[in-house]
Amino acid sequence: MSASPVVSIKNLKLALPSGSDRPYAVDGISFDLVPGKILCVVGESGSGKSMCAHALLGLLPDTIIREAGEIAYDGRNLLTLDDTGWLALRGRHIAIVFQEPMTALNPLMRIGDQIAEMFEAHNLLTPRQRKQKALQLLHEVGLPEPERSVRAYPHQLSGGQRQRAMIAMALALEPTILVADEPTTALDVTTQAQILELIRDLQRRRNMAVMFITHDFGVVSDIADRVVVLQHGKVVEQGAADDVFWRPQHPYTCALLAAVPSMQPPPRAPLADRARAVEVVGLDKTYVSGGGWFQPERRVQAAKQVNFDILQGETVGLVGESGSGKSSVARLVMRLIEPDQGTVRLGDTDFTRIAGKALRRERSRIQMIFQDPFASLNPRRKVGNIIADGPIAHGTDPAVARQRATELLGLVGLNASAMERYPHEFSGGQRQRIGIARALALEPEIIVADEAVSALDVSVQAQVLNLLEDLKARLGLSMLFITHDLRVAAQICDRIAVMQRGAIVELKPTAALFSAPEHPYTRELLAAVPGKISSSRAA
Amino acid sequence: MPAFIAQRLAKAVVVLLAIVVFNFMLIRMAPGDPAMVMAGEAGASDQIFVTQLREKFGLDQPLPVQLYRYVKGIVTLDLGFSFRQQMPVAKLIAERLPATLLLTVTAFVISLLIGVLFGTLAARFAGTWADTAITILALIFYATPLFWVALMAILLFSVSMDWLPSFGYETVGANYTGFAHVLDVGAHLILPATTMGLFFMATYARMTRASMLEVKRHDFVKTARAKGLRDAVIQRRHVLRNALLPVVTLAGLQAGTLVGGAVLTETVFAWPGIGRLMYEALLQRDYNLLLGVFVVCSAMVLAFNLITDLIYRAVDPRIEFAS
Amino acid sequence: MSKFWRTMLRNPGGVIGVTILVLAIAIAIFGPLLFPTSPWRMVQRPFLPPFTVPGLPLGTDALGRDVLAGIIYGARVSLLVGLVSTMAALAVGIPVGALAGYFGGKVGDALMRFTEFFQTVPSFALAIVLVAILQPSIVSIVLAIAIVSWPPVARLVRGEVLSLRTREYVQAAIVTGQSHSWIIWREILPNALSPVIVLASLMVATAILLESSLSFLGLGDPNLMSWGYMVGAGRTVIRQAWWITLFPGIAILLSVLALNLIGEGLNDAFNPRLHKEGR
Amino acid sequence: EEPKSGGVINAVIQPEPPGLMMGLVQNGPTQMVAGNIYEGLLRYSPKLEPLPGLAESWSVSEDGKTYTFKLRKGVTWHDGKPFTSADVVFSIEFLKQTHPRARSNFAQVDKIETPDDNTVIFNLKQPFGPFLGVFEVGSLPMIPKHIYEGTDFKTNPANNTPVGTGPFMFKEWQKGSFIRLVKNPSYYIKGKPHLDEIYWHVIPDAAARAVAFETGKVDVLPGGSVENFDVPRLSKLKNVCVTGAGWEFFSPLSWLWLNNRSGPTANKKFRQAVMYALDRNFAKDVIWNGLGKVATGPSSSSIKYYSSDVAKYDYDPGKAKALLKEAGYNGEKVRLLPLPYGETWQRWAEAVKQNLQDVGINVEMVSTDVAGWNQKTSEWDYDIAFTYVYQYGDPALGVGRTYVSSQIVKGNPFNNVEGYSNPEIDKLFADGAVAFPDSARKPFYDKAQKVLVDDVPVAWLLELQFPTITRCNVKNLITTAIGVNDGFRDAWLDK
Ligand SMILES: Nc1ncnc2c1ncn2[C@@H]1O[C@H](COP(=O)(O)OP(=O)(O)OP(=O)(O)O)[C@@H](O)[C@H]1O
Ligand SMILES: Nc1ncnc2c1ncn2[C@@H]1O[C@H](COP(=O)(O)OP(=O)(O)OP(=O)(O)O)[C@@H](O)[C@H]1O
Ligand SMILES: [Mg+2]
Ligand SMILES: [Mg+2]
Repeated sequence: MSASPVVSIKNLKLALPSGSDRPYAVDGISFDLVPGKILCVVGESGSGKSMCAHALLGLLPDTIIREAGEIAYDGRNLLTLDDTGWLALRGRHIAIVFQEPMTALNPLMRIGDQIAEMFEAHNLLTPRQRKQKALQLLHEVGLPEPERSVRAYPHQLSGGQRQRAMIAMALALEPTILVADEPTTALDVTTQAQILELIRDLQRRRNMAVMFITHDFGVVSDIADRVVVLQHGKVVEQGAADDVFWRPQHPYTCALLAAVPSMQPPPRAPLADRARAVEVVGLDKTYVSGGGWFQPERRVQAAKQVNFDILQGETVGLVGESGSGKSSVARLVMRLIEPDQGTVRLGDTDFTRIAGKALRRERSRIQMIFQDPFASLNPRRKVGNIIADGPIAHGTDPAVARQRATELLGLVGLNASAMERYPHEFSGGQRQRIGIARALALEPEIIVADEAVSALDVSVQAQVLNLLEDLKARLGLSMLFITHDLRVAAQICDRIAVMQRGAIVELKPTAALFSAPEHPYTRELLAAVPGKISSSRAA
Repeated sequence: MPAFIAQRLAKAVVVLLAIVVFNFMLIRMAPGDPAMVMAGEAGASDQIFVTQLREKFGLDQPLPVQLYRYVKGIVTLDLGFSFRQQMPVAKLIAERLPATLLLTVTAFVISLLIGVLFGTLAARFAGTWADTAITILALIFYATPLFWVALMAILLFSVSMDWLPSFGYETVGANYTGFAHVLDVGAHLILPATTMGLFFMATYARMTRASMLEVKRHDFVKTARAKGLRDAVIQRRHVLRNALLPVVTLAGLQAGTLVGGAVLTETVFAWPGIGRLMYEALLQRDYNLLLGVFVVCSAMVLAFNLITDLIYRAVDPRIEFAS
Repeated sequence: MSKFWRTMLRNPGGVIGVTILVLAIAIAIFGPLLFPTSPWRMVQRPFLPPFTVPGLPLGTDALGRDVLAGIIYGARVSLLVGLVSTMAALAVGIPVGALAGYFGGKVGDALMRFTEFFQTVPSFALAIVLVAILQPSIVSIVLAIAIVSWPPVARLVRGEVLSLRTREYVQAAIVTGQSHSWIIWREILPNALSPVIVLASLMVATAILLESSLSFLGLGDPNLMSWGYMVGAGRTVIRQAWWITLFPGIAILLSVLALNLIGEGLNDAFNPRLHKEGR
Repeated sequence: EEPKSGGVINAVIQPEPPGLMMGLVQNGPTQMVAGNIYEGLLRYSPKLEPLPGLAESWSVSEDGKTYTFKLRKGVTWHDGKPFTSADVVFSIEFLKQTHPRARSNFAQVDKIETPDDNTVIFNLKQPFGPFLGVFEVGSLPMIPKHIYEGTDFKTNPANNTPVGTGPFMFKEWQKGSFIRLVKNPSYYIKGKPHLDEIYWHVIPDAAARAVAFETGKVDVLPGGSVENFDVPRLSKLKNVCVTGAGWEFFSPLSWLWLNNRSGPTANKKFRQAVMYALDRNFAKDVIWNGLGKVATGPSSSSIKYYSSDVAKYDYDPGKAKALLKEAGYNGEKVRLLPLPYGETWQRWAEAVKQNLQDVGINVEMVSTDVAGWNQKTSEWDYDIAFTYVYQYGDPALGVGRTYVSSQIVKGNPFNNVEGYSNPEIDKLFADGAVAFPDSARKPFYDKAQKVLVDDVPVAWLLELQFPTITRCNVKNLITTAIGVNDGFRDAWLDK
């Protein structure tokens, strides 16, 4: 604690509007930001992280009441600042990078103009200089072909590139404080690693005070100087990064840390003698879009000669960065889309060559668990129906199906009363359990899980993974497990296939893949996983 | 871009032909025919008279033959001959189209400008009395039958105050030229264009308001605020521009229908436009003329849709890539 | 649903709208019971101003008919035209949109061309032609209004279905082996309906206005007293007798207003986010 | 008063005429505008006595079969060519092809002689009483031979720029807005016309027409331009004059077609009941603002041989009910077809419907537009239908066609649409037309009226009067029996 803080938040209390799930979004929080240091704020979703960030920029929604506390900056209390006061401060002294690179940029404005706006807002430089400066900034954040990127619209850049543009914008006026609100959540690991590197580098060079919000402990362990842990709007623990990591005091912190999956694959029994549950041979899929009478088509090859098999009782992981074709393979296997070529065999049945009634009948053998626990349950159907609908469609007596649904709910750890409730009355983790129950209702032989836990908080994620592991063992299921999180893959998969641009570049038993990656892409992927410290600790 | 336009035009031609055939059949289902109407108007008639007329109009031919002849004409851009007015349909329409275009375009521009302005104000002051006032006013405009508003406007501005002319397109016999003529036509235009625009004005105001409130919640608006931009700039540059996209779509859909919807306004204000022509042609069973107006109106709708799409593409850079 | 009603009731506009509409419907249903004489009966001298003769609070029209009776009977026709034509438009628009959105491809394309066709023909003109051709009667008017107003429904539903079709819960239904019709009916449509309901409330309003415009052009059903008919008929004598148009005009205005307010209320209720988040 | 020269008159024309070539188009608006451009051989006084037009004088032979017309000298067409007897002959040939009324009017003509440029002699096959009544501009407009001879009349380009001999010349027509006529400087009557220009404005909405008059934008509202309800109000304005004159020749008579062929209306008792059920005074006072007269029978009181010695049908619902009972009417549905000519007619239909319902007739109104109305009436697809018909001054021209059985022909809304067939009536009208001299015709028509009123083939309503509303400084506008249709030859503007 050598340097004095630039900003101190003292006993901040922000009340939520009546009718919310809890009275305070932020309940008596205090912490400091110090020049040249990175403060990481962690905590599960809804714990009040973004509220703190928004309070620092005076961007709180007007439904939130500032009940008590103080944000001291440069001798002023930011909480009582008026609008004009904020205008001078925002961007110039305090800048922010938002979580969603997709939506945080105005879709109708060129990147360069949006950066130049930063200077314009504070009446700095001439329009020409602003343009040059924008170009220079894009250079600095390492955007490829900056000359072209300044003129690009947001949609013409990838997520990572957009995020860099956002960072360039935030850094334009060399603010004293940089607030980064989950700036990497939407990015894949390799891009995330680059962005983290960039922020750390800039922060050191400019001696900024950085508040970095994340719920990913891996990220925290890579960059934090200090850590604040939030739960339900309260600080449960704060201190130097090392202290929090190695000597966590609060049980919540301990739970969070424990839930971080390890990079070390647990030992697994070999399954070589089992029969094949699924066999995928030579799958090809190319998306063709556009292509009217006079229009050029756009083609994306999402699956290139994909071959793999899954043995009975085996879990095969499919990893790779965003857009590599993982979901496409899953949907091909499920026959939600038609392959251009290739075959999917379930046992002896050629799943790709049947149609109509036969297809509907065979579908019960392979079921899917979807990524988004919010989007995968029909909000207008009761949970009981959601689970029982499938068996009823396959001719099960409704009463029997409902009886079975109740049992399944018990199996995934939910109460029988859940039958009569609607999905929105459940938490994310609970909903994912409902989704699992639905998949199990048809007593399938194979389950395909596409990012089945990515949308969940780490602690909830751990529970669901355990549940899956347990069910699989008990029911003897085979599983295709799709994820971009190598830690998760390490914990649950018997074998892992690595995908890049539609092709499987490497397919090996988990332990072998982690210890001796062969393909350069696999190595790159492994290297980009954040949080070496925590993983070594957890190991 | 040219490819896109060509593709749209090709589709438009197909739709237009379908409309021609459909309407041709539809209109023939109506009781009576032009010969009957003209016979009725003459105050006396006999069988010879009616037969003569039918022969002259080609109505003695079987329906498929008539249809074939008509479609053949259309393909060669010949809209045929008006039975009643004894003139090429194309000429009749060409005479009246400019007036309708002037009226509808003015009504459209007025309603769009004022509607967006009021919508913006309402969104800006959402929840205040100004917002409530604008919303209520818009609803009243929306809910009042046009022909009633028109009459009220005439009574108020022409009869009571004598500010504006109540009928026609220009002061007949005044023979104004140059700027005086423009002013004269302008004065005649105000009442019909405004009455016609009121409904749409209300629609756009409400749509703009809703759209702006929606856009305001987007993250990039927060980004803009975080830059320290002044509120006025944010509203204009970030919120309004994005909010206008759905308004543009709606307006494009409506601009085309405005032309066909001008019947009432043109009738009440004696505006010499194509809407009235259509209505009269219908009453007189002037088949070719009626079909001609339909074709032209539909072409107009398609043209407006195309223009809207082009504008949309110009305003929204995402489109080009997406399609 | 209770939450939905709570949001709806918290919206003062929505409450006002519902109140007016319920009142109008009550008048339409029960009014004629209280007013057994036909609204066409010439009961007194023509052009009696309102509030001058007891028993005729709203005066008489050009033929000496009771304006109040007209408004009460007119409620039936106007609301009926509005509701039935909207129902009919929904009955066409929803299936077309749902099928186009769900199946996409050639079927969808054909259906959308079909929709586009009806959208390209200028709607008011088409309505006029249809009524003129089928001869004015309540059936032809309702039909014409329905025919010109279904395309927006189809477009809206198609858009909704297109986006819902890729939702995970729909895919979940597919992988559990449900049939197409089941998926469309149970999984997709219920979730696509809220914007449709909002649109429908506005369509009822537009239909009432459309009927009055047709009436004005002399294309109303001559056997049924509607508000549109009254405004149109009174318009020619507005200088002598303002009340003949004013009262039915207000009736139209109020019901359209009510439907709009309800539409807006529904919109907010279906979209509670709008309210909660503030700025 | 000394007429003043100069000035512009703005008049209203409704609906917009389909063309101005009077030989080809016979509808009302065409006549109203083109009556200024074209002329006939004769004009008629309000008492329907012939007056000189293009014919200076005329004489009838003793046997009533030869009519000799002396044409005015020095008359020229608008393009400067002289007007001669050859034009008269040509006009009749022309009109026999295109003008249904001329076709029947001149069917009696055996041959036409033209001994010189200024004399025309008509030789008739037999005496034809009404013959002197068929020479007004609407029935026999003079058409320039030098322009039309040898051409296809219907496609002659001159149809768009009509050429006549009249006091005004066609100048400009902006479709949907106005028609402009200008003074004929070489008109054959010195000092006429007095006006410089006439603008005919096309204003489709009745209320808007009233406003245009009120705000001083137009000076002349010909009959039927505004709704009847507006007439009293407009007539009370300052400097506004109203006249019912100028309809004597047409004498429009309104009635309800009662389908004599089938349904309840086939029963004479039922038809009489209808007559008693109608409150025609109410219609006159409320719907027509007191204008016009309650009709007593098939003839309008202003035309020749009108007789009031007929049965009377006063408003008597009680009698109507009794008659219905006698007729054995048991509530069958009766379709009522209103005339689609605007609000007045719609209101009237509503009132009639109510009248009929009051006596227990189950009426359903069937609405349709002009084309539909024409179709339904001329195809006999109705039970009761409104109409009004011009009588053209003479029962042989305008009355008989409605009742004689030879006129039961489909496809014409102005003949014997009701399907009434009575040999006695056929004979009376046939004899009446050819009896000579005039005094010999009267008994036939007296008798015919009596018989018809007893039989009630149609339910006569009102003798209509369409008031012409002008500003009072428009002088001398209506001087003949066809009123505004005879052109603005004599009109002048007092400044
Ligand atoms: N505009 C708002 N109006 C009312 N409540 C809100 C609003 N925004 C957030 N909240 C509530 O405030 C609480 C804290 O939200 P906050 O966005 O700070 O969480 P977070 O820790 O950033 O979560 P996440 O990781 O999901 O971004 C939550 O309970 C949330 O529901
Ligand atoms: N329906 C589609 N039409 C056209 N292109 C598509 C479609 N679905 C996916 N793609 C493209 O195919 C490629 C592979 O997509 P896919 O969804 O399989 O990737 P993924 O590995 O699951 O990515 P993520 O981790 O982001 O979910 C991407 O480039 C994507 O843009
Ligand atoms: Mg957050
Ligand atoms: Mg995916």
